Amino acid sequence: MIELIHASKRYPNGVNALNDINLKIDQGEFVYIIGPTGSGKSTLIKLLDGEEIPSSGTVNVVGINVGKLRHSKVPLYRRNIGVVFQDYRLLPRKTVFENIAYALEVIGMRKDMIRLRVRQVMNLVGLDDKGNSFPSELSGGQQQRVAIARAIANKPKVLIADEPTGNLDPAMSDEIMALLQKINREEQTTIVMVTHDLPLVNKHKKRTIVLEEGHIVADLQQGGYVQHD
Amino acid sequence: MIELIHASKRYPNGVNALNDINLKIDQGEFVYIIGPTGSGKSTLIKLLDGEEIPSSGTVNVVGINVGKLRHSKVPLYRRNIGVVFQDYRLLPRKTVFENIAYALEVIGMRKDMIRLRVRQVMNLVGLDDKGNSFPSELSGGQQQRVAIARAIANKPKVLIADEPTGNLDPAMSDEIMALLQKINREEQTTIVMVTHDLPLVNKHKKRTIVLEEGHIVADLQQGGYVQHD
Amino acid sequence: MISRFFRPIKEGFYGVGRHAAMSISSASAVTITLLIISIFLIFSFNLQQFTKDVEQSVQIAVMIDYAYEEQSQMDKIGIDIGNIEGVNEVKFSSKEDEFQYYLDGFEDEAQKEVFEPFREDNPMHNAYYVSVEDGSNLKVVADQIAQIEGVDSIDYGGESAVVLVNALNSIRTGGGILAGALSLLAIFLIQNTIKLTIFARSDEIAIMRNVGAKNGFIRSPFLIEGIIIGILGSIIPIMLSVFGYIYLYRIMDGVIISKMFVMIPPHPFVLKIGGILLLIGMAVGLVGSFFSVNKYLRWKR
Amino acid sequence: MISRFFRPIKEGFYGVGRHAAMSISSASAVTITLLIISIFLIFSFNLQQFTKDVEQSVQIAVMIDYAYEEQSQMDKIGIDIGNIEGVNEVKFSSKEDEFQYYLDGFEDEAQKEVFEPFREDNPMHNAYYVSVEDGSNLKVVADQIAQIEGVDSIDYGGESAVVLVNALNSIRTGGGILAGALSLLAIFLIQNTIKLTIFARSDEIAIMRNVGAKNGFIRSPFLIEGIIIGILGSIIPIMLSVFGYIYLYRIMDGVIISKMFVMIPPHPFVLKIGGILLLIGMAVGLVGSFFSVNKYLRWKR
Ligand SMILES: Nc1ncnc2c1ncn2[C@@H]1O[C@H](COP(=O)(O)OP(=O)(O)OP(=O)(O)O)[C@@H](O)[C@H]1O
Ligand SMILES: Nc1ncnc2c1ncn2[C@@H]1O[C@H](COP(=O)(O)OP(=O)(O)OP(=O)(O)O)[C@@H](O)[C@H]1O
Ligand SMILES: [Mg+2]
Ligand SMILES: [Mg+2]
Repeated sequence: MIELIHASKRYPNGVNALNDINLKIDQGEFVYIIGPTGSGKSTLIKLLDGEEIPSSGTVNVVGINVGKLRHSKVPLYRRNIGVVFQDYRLLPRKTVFENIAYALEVIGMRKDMIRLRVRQVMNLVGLDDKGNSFPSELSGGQQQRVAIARAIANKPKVLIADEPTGNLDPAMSDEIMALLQKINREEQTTIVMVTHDLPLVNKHKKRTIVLEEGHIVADLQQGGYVQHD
Repeated sequence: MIELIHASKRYPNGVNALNDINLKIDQGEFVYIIGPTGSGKSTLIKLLDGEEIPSSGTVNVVGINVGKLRHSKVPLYRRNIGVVFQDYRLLPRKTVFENIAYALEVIGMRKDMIRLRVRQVMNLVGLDDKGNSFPSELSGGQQQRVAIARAIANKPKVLIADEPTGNLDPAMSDEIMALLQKINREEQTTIVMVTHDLPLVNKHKKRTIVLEEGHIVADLQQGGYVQHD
Repeated sequence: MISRFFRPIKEGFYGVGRHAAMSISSASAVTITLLIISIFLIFSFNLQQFTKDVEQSVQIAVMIDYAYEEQSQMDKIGIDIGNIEGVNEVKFSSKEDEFQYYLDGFEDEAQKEVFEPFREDNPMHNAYYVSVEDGSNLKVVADQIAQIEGVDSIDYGGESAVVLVNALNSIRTGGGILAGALSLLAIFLIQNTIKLTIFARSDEIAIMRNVGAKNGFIRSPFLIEGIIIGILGSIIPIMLSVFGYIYLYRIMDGVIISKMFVMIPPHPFVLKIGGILLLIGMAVGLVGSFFSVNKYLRWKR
Repeated sequence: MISRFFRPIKEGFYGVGRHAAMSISSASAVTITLLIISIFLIFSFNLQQFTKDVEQSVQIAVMIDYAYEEQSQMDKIGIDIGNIEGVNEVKFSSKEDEFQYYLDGFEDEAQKEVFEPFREDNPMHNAYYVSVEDGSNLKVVADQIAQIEGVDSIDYGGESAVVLVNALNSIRTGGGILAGALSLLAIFLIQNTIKLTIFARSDEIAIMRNVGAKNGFIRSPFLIEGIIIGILGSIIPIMLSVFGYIYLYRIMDGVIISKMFVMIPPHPFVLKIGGILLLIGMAVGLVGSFFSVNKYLRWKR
């Protein structure tokens, strides 16, 4: 499903964010990616999303060589995946409802179906009453949940989430985790989740990949992680 | 030092973010503000910062009635306080160094002093090598640390931090906490910190104010907080 | 299918509304440049009209010698004139017509009576009136006609007519080039403004790509937005041109400086001007948006 | 203290560099509008020059009757003329001067010889040459002069001079108003573009306030940026105006259509035009930035 082969990423300013990453994630897996700040987690996600091109090596997702995609084909590829960005990336001039609906309009879904589905996911993330608010009128945690709702709206094959609970309180984090686990279980969605929340990682044990300075330093199949300081 | 008297905030779209808040924080205190997402924590900070005006009631900080400040006087008031914003608010076209230096230039500090101080705070937050990077070239956690560095650079009397560790890994969070405690201890800086990180709150026990739906539901002088779910 | 068609239109209107400040800025750039273009259009069209009027009014009067009054002789002269290169139209006017025309020139009946007796012993010449294709070779044609056998004399207003026609022609050419160049500049200016408007939203475009929107899907509402801005921006120039021209025409009594320069009547001229302005506004809005969006579509992957 | 002064300048240059795309857009808006203004300026100045030339060249020649050749009589006539409202300058030319001037008109020495004997029995009149303040009341002044006792005859080129002066005057007035209006529009246009540029950075302005920057501190680099953009934008129009005008002057041989319309010589005229364009560019950049920044300074608290 997801496969990185000797993938490295060096930014134009000379930072080696990822070094020779080899990684295979099967369909239906739920994987945490953890690591200290600046260790390359978001860069890994940007490679999977096609936003950045690997400096060397290959990135394959749903059978597509993401790094070699033509610019105009990138959006089509992205319909297979849902991404929760660390900085949310909501359209500032669209309401919450419209933001989520936009991700469904692009795949040409019928209008009434869109309305239904948007209501559904807004309910799932607990934002029923914020449909008409603009992103600037939301709290940090509410914006984050809109980003989650948008990413899962079109039932993508792969869900990639960059710190989806970073701005949520523990109770809400647990709810979101439950939601992601349910999607993973019921829809067989492959989930890759970057997080700093060690209590969460230890509570819901999953395969855990540990990044440090651009290298994979651990790949714990049984999950759980004890901090070594 | 900080005093809210019957302060309420109702946004133009009708959301009552804060209801009748009464709160007194003395000089040199270190206070956590916790509460579920959307409970009004950031709104409280915006009142303290002068970014929003209370719909009713009074907000006093360092002896200034913040809600009544004239628009042109707001920046002068802000030199007394340092704020770490939940969304960082870094100048996108300035490097890390310039972003931090800007907060010192505005108070008319001498150039060589600025250089010295900026190096100092960059070192404190562990960003020595990122001085020439632009914000867009930083990881989430690195941006957050720039925001922290900028807020403490001019040694403000009051430091207000909205989830300063939201995008940091536990090890880095601990470092930042240690830094804030040191500033609090050595410079007698009053610190108000919004956080979701309960392990942190429980580890470094301080006065903790709990917000829920715009009301203060607890004000624990001895600190520590057990989640009631 | 229907929603496919209406979505960009709806989104386009939303876009204009939600970026009101920027839309107003763009639209006012359109307004100003169209005002400038409008002035040039009105000026150019009128100048063109003047030139045509003047060229048509200058004709060569060819008087036929009294010795060549037989029909066949006169016909031959007519044919000869018609064969000269550059001649547009040749009209015959018999000496009787000429006499009548002369008489008609008097307003006073009494004076007409005085000349009436001369009708029998008509002192007028049979004449051809010749108009030329291009006013600037009036003199050349006139000289050739003067050579023809049987031509008594010619009259074409002399040097002054030639000078006037030449002057008008060169003003028209120069003015046309200037108007064209200014219009191009103006169009570039609007495009530039729209680019800035869209620049401020390059983040939005990148986010749209992030959630899987194809380039065409992203572009279409921006194109509609551009057209709407073009239309909004052309309202004031159209109104000002239409009513301004009608007003000008009225206070100037339809002429400029002297009777020689007759202004184009407002109807349907103002509608034509209005239509051109609207078309330019819409086209520039569309094209400007198209290039700008395309530029920022490539900004992020 | 010194850094206080240099900071905005340094920051202004940084700003232009780091927002290169937007700076180029703004500067090209300046370029285009200045080009338009430049054309109008050159046109207006030349027209003004023509009008002045024509007005100066039309003077009223006043011939004094042979019966009024005593100095006191002639002085009185001169004073009378000078007292007429609208008279600018009165120059006396004695009959001897007139005769000499007449003789000088001949190139051929032999012909001069022929007339030499007449010097004794001089057939010329003593004369005054009168120039008027405003060409348009030439006829009024001339009529008044003709009434003065001792004036034999006057000559001022008749109706045609009056018509020409009037036509030039009305073109000049109309052109001036048009040029002024267009310049204002153009300035508004640049201001509008700069507003859009700054709009895209309203976030930045808000953040600056967030960290305690006073409004003046925020504003000053933007003002310098505006001036820099104004200067950058005026480079091309200045070059084009200067070299374009010099070229035009050369190929036109310094005249337009006929010798009557003498173009203003390029030096120092082009420098004046260039200076005006630079000043407009800088001023508009400055003023445009000022208003735009002020607007967005109030955007957030
Ligand atoms: N666009 C960029 N240009 C240059 N360097 C970059 C860019 N983006 C990230 N980096 C650098 O690459 C390294 C890895 O960044 P990345 O964002 O992947 O970290 P991360 O693991 O997501 O950290 P965090 O937990 O703080 O979000 C960092 O040192 C960062 O400064
Ligand atoms: N500008 C605004 N306009 C309208 N409503 C707003 C605005 N900002 C916040 N709100 C609403 O006010 C309530 C409190 O928001 P606030 O940002 O203070 O929450 P918070 O406690 O900081 O949450 P989080 O932990 O998610 O950051 C929320 O319901 C939010 O939707
Ligand atoms: Mg990251
Ligand atoms: Mg908040």
